[in-house]
Amino acid sequence: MNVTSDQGEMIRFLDEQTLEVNLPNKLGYERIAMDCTASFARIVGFVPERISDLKTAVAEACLNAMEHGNRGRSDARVIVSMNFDGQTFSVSVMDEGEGIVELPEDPDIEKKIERLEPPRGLGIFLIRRLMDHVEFNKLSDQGNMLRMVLKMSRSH
Amino acid sequence: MNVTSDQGEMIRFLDEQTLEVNLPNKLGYERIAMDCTASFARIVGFVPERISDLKTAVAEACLNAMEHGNRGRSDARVIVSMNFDGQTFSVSVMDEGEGIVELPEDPDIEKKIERLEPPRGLGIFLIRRLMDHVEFNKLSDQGNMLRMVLKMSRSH
Amino acid sequence: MQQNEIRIEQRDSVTVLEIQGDITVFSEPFLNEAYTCASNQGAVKILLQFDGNAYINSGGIALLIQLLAKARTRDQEVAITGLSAHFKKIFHMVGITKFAKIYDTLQEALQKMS
Amino acid sequence: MQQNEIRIEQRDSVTVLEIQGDITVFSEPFLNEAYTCASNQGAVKILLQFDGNAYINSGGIALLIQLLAKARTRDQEVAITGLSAHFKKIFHMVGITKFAKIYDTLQEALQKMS
Ligand SMILES: Nc1ncnc2c1ncn2[C@@H]1O[C@H](COP(=O)(O)OP(=O)(O)O)[C@@H](O)[C@H]1O
Ligand SMILES: Nc1ncnc2c1ncn2[C@@H]1O[C@H](COP(=O)(O)OP(=O)(O)O)[C@@H](O)[C@H]1O
Repeated sequence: MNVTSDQGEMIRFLDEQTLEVNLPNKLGYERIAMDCTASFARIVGFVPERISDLKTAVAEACLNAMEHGNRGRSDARVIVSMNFDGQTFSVSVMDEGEGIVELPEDPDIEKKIERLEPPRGLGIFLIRRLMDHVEFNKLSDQGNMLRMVLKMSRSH
Repeated sequence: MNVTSDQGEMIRFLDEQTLEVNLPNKLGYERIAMDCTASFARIVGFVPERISDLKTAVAEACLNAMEHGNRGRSDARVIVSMNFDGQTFSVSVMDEGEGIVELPEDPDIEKKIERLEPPRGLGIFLIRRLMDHVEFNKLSDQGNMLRMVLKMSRSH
Repeated sequence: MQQNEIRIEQRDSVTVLEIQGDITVFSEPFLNEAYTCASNQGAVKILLQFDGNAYINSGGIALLIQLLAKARTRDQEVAITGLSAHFKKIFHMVGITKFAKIYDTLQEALQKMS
Repeated sequence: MQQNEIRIEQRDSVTVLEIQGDITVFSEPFLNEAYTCASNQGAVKILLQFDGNAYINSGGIALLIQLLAKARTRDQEVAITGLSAHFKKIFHMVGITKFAKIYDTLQEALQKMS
């Protein structure tokens, strides 16, 4: 739930299932968000394999928020909000940017090796492949948000 | 730095060395704060032994915030803010309570075994023994704050 | 939320409680049941074997102190193994070591206790 | 911030690059130097041995792709070992396995490559 305060900024209410990490925009600190999400997912009972998937997806989303969303600005923040409702583990990664202009195509390794395509461009592909559901360019009070979901049912 | 907004609530500015975790008041979730702090301390270069000390201190401070500060209220929050300035790693644990009325004496294991003293009452003792510096009952915009410091110099 | 699995095994004169998982306030029913069960079987030498990766907090240590208090009134000997270096240090700090010996390995504990 | 330690070792016909630490964009100078050094020594079969606990991200994988691209122009064979099950899966997903064989152990890699 979001409400707008008198000053026009948004105040986010955090509920009893929601945990938030607020990070400086510093390459390498995505590990902290990753370890924090993994810790939460472990407590609520996900199996190690799915936790590994989650860790990679969270790290990639944070890297994108830092590099593309916040354009490397050292005074910007990345906010990672996570929630488990008993069925669905969802992680939202927020940055202060405008969102993704165009969703990239899946990487083509042959083209990359032949140098017909840049070696980068793997993050969003991995996030989509590893998570059960992904939403891009959601509007949040912080700016742009990527939301990803892991379902408990899929053998934890 | 804290400033008061028009509505009287406080807005905290997070600087480039500061990372914050905002937790629901749920026993067991202190592990998440603990893992997050450990991840940060590892990145900035503390050795495993000191990271273990930090983990125990952070867990105990969070447990106290949940049980005593927030009195188990499920709608309360615990905020863990951590900062590294190149020399000093400091962790602040904030709750919505009034602070500690009286600092407890060091536990006496003989008395505990003879049941002349309750078995509990170890948390603050451990925090003080494990950290380089501890401050109690600091006022923060969230209410009560415990601040603890780990120094890099002490052989990391 | 959190559960422990505790296996009770008799090794000559020593009753080993092999405790899987974290030791926190949530361990109370598991630890108490295992201790009561061992005591009812007449255990006089009890070895608590922890999981070296366990997270142990002050709530869990308070449970151990209660167990040690009970064991003392029953003249049982309690020893501990399977602690990480960090928790060995913590147990020393709190003074647990005055009432329960800490051994580095199960083998060493069994040898010295019997 | 983050550093890698890379040891280069010749095992019969195979040049092993034993890479300690995470594989991210910060690995670029370390990985490039080790690869250049091995190539200058005339390596034709290169085995990248990762640390099973390493954190590898898309920035690190992009570096590997660049290394594989260079190796291809020089007719070098590149193989990989020391990956956790998770990163084996990731390397398959991305297609790295089309250009570098993944082996479960160093022994298996050395045996199959020579
Ligand atoms: N948070 C974001 N804000 C703005 N643009 C983004 C964001 N995340 C991704 N993008 C865009 O999508 C592209 C593909 O991202 P990705 O697949 O992670 O590969 P890479 O980061 O290596 O370019 C990026 O190059 C960028 O243009
Ligand atoms: N965050 C806090 N807010 C209010 N009181 C506190 C807080 N932390 C500790 N205390 C008080 O200090 C006492 C000692 O705490 P501690 O040494 O951690 O042992 P225990 O939590 O087992 O009682 C508590 O019983 C409580 O009265």
